[in-house]
Amino acid sequence: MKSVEKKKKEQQSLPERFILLITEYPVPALFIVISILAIPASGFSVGYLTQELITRLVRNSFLVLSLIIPIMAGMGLNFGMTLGAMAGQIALIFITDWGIIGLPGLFLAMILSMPMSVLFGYATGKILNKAKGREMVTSFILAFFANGIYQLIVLYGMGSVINIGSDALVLSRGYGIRNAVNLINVRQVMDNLVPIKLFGINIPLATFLFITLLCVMILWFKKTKLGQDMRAIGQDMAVADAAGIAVEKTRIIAIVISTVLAGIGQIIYLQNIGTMNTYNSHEQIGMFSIAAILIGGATVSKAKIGNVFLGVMLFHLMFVVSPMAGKNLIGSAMLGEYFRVFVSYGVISIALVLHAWKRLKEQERSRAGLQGIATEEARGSEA
Amino acid sequence: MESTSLLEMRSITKDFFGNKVLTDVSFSLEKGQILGLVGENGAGKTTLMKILFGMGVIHETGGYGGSVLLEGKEVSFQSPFDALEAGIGMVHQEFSLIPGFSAIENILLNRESTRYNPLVEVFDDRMRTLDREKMKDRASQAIELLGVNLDADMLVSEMPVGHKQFTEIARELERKNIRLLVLDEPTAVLTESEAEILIEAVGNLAKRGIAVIFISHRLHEIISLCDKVVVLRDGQIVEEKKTTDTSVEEIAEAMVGRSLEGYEPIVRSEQLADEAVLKVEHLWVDMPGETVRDVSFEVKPGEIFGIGGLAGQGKLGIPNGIMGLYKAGGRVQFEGRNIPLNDPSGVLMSGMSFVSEDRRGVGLLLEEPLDWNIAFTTMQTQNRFIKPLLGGLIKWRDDKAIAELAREYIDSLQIRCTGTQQNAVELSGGNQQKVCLAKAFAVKPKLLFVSEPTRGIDVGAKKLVLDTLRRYNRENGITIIMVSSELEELRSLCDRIAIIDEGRISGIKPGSEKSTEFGLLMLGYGHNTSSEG
Amino acid sequence: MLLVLVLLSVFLYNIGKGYTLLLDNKDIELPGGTAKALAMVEVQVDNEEPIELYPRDRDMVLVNGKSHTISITAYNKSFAEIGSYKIRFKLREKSDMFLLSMPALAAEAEDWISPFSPQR
Amino acid sequence: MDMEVVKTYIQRVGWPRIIIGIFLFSLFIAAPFVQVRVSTSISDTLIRFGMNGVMVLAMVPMVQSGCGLNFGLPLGIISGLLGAVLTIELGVTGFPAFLTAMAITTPFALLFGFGYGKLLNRVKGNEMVIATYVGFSSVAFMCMMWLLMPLKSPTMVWGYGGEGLRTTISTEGFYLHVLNDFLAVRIGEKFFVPTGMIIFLALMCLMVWAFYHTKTGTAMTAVGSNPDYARAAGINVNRMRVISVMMSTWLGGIGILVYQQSFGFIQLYMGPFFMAFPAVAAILIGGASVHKASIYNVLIGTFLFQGILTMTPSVMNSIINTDMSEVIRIIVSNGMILYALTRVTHSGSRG
Repeated sequence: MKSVEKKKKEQQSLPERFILLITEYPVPALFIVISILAIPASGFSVGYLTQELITRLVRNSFLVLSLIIPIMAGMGLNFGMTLGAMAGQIALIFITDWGIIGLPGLFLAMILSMPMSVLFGYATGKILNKAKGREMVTSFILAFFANGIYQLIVLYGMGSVINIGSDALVLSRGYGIRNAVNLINVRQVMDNLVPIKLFGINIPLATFLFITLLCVMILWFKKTKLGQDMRAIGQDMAVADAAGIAVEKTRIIAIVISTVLAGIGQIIYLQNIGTMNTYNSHEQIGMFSIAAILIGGATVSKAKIGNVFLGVMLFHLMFVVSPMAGKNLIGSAMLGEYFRVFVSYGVISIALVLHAWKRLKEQERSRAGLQGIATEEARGSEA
Repeated sequence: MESTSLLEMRSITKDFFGNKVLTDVSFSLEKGQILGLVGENGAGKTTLMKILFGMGVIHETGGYGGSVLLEGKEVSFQSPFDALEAGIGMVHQEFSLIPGFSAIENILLNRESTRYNPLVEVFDDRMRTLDREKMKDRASQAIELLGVNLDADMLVSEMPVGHKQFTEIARELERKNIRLLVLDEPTAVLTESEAEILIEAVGNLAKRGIAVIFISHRLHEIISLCDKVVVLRDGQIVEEKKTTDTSVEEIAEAMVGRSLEGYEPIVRSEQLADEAVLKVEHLWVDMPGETVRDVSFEVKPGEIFGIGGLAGQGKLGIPNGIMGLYKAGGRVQFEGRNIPLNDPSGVLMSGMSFVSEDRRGVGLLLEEPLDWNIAFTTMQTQNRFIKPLLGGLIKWRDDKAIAELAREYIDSLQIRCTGTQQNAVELSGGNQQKVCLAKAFAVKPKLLFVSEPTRGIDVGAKKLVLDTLRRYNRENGITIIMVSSELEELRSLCDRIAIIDEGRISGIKPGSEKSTEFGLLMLGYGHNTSSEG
Repeated sequence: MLLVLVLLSVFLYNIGKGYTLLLDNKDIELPGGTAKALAMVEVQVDNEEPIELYPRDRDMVLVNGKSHTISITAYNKSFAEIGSYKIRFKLREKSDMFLLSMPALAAEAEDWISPFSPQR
Repeated sequence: MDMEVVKTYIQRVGWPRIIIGIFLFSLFIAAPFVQVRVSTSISDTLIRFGMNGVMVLAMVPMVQSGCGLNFGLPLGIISGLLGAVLTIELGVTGFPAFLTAMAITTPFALLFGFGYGKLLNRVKGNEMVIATYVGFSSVAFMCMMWLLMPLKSPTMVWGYGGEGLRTTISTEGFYLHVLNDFLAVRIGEKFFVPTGMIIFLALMCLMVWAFYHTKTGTAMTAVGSNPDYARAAGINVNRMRVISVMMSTWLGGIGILVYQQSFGFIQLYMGPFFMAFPAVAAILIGGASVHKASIYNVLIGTFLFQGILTMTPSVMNSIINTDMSEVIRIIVSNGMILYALTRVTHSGSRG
């Protein structure tokens, strides 16, 4: 495919290429249009918006990046990343309780989150292997289920079974973590590590470097044997299996990696915000991240790093702008609020529908490709 | 010295749950030799290869008898991967390639060249990075060895079929220790020109000392390429000769020729009426793997019309197409009226009925009770077994009548089951087939298609099914069109038999015709004689 | 690999652990009699902002890690310097808070530093 | 030998259902010892049973036709909500109000169901995850609609300052308890049987049951059981699927009306958002699978699930004085769904 399209592009004049671009990436195009319309309506200054975007990029990119590898391994959108987020939050609770301050605290939290993420990821992988072909709905429900377990641990386990010293954390009833945890100890420590200001916009360089590091890692990972195996499995599990690639194991690894990254991502996300809603912060993350990467032009079966950043920017641009735009246009901020919720879910729905559609078409094509082959013999009809 | 030959199979026997598929198969293959393995579908070729490769299914069904020797040493592979280790490669009929990968990536799938990097220490060897240059070299070498021109960087999804086939073979050749290569109908999907290139390529391999087992239905390929040919029939070797001292006809004879004992020849008391009840003109059917390209034939009322041919040639496409299960075109006339194609209900309404070859897939509601399975089609298409309520406003299912019907057929077809409420899935193959027949008879068809009626059912059931068909034909005067890969079965039952080859009728002959004739037709040596018999 | 991570986290724990040092300028009973609160004392822990304490003042600083240096300069009522001390010290006991008594320190007493636990 | 019998029985019923059954049973046993009135618990259970029954019933048609679990229930609920608000706008009261609501709901439900069904036909194999998001998006979309709807009735619109409809609207004075109180049985002030509501549920079940004994119903079951068989028998598979989806959607709409008349409030905006999951969980607990469901599953499942939801808070609280019911609900319901999804089904992947 690719090379063919490239050839096409070379022959095309600019406008043609532009149209091709739109037809290739309808979702991002749509969102660019929405933003172009909404920004003036919102009446926000460019400076303000850029600052907002920078902040959102810092907050969310890492989380969204965690989605790429499962997509590569053909496991669709990993709604199970929520489990990683939970691991991250539990880790943060601990370091807050122990009063570990600053960058060491942040990194300690990351390290702490890893074993938990690995565990959760492993479980998720196992379960998804039992539900091949419907990974997404399964991981989606799994996220809800895990949320129950998480509450069980944090709301009932912590302070009673698991020892939590600090009064600031534990509810007055003596066990269970408070709704809001103040992360003052690690608040924006990474963002402010190398603070630089350009035209009155402060750019958290350190965090950006950290994110870049991850991007490099992912790009490099695609070049490894493991990465190659994942791509193979992503395209055709049966063939990969026939070639002796450990399909199930590899799928589990893909999910584990994703979960670990999600955990770290959640920590970065929260250090930027500075407070943690113990029982909500993780819930929305999955949905927002997925919506973002899709808006960035990724599909259920194909995602590039570019999609992540474009997506985060477009999605959050809309997110920031729509309430004000709604207020100024229809005189109702609520409308804007609901609009962005609608868009988040709408875009996911659309992406999923398009994917399913394509899959059906491909099935038909592959059937056509089989023509002339003796399917009986293939089935081993003697048996 | 026998024992020093590269591969030797000594009196291999294998049975699946009692029914023998291989009995005392022995042959040997020297280094650099090409062995042609031929036989009808179901003759045991596939099973033999499965044994050679130690496929799981063989072990699960209780292993095999006899012994496989590789260079004199007995081997028994536990999995295909062991076989690959030992330097045996196989190219299956259906491609196993990753569409989005280049030829290189596919040829080296899971055998990529990699480079060390520190993270290997932290995690494991799968963290090594791919060495693209090295991979390209290795792939190109393999392609060279095969002696075809193939763009190593081209994505499989963009390749013509032939190149996909080459990629598959190159993948096997890339193994350093490759000694024996099994090609299962490699030319089936290729165009003439592609096939020629491939034949030549295989020849080159042999010259380089790689032994080849070449499975094909195209006998002239066998003759021109192979050193010797082994013909399997009903799981036994019926001929093993140098290709130089045999001929297409002889091989064909050996493949299909059978004594007719156990089958009483067909006797017709009264002559069949002449005007056709079913006219099929220029039928094409887009059924995956069974494409029908251009088929025309006529069936007389009360006739049993057979359709035979090798797998994948399109015989199955004909009934499936006419019954509207796959996209079809052309003209089908039944009792002088045109039958709407691609409209199952329309065909059923017009009084035709179908027993599908895909029993579990299409033939049955596995999770539902017998009586449903039998009565459903009739109920839906003919509104029988229905109690109209509120003046016909509600069409209420008449469970009593349905059970009644089921009981009838359970008796008349001797379906072994616990009762009308038993789920179809719990029945044996034979009894499931009887249920399918019952379903078809229940609609009281004027014309009945039966497709592979005896596939995968035991001898007793086979006989019963065939006798039932005959009975219904003789007593109820149902016209039957029977599609089967088993020639003798057709010959024992049918007035006339049409043989399908490459989606076209290569000939129609009376059932009493010599089996060799049919054999030749099947193998595509009869297009010239394709006239009404 | 695992070992490295464990060690790293232990290390991070140590350098990252935060402590509260209470700087206290009250009369304090010492074995060698009472050490009177200093008229005015300027305290600097590590490189934090220097803090001025008057009698009965108490202030606090947050520090990371175990080993620190404290340097104090004591003045008399007429704000004339009467001496300055610089001490490197480690927080040995297991506690989140420590009480540092300036008078004791000025008197060069042993137990000028003691773990402190706020009554809940 | 009889060990085998037990095994096969467990095989058939499935572990989770047994565990949940035992759990609920033990709750009822434990209740009196911790001063929880069994009578109250039972009548509460009955009420919740009646409230949710119809919505659980809304799962059956789609599962039967092979469209998988109806995670798109919110769509049906929305049609119900439309029926409800429009009825109130019309100012109908009492039992007629309920009938009006049903009447208004119907066209919406059929319309939505039709579109929804067409969509699902285009995404065979991925029905469930897409259904989920169709549900979500439609709820989010309606949130905007509720804001913009030009409705006047003072009971619904925010008084001063607010915009659009209220988040919760009381059915007081419209059709509150019209079913519950119909032929209701009261024993003391603690024990109460919502006869009317139970009867209504029974009627609905009867209707569905009857439908599956008609020609069309039979065809639908066949489609779910083996589409290829059905096609070979001349059935228009896609049409059957659409019909089933329309039925499910309609039942969803009626279901929420029943729920409201008992619960006392119409919940707009994000109200319907998660309502699919308890319903799905209930029918699965009832022993349904991703591709087979019966009325029996509905009744058993709803009773078990709602039973647990009513009993856990009261009993658990008094045993270990904390309210873990919410967490238990999440774990039980989603755990159940997860279990069903990870079971291998003969009909391949229906994500």
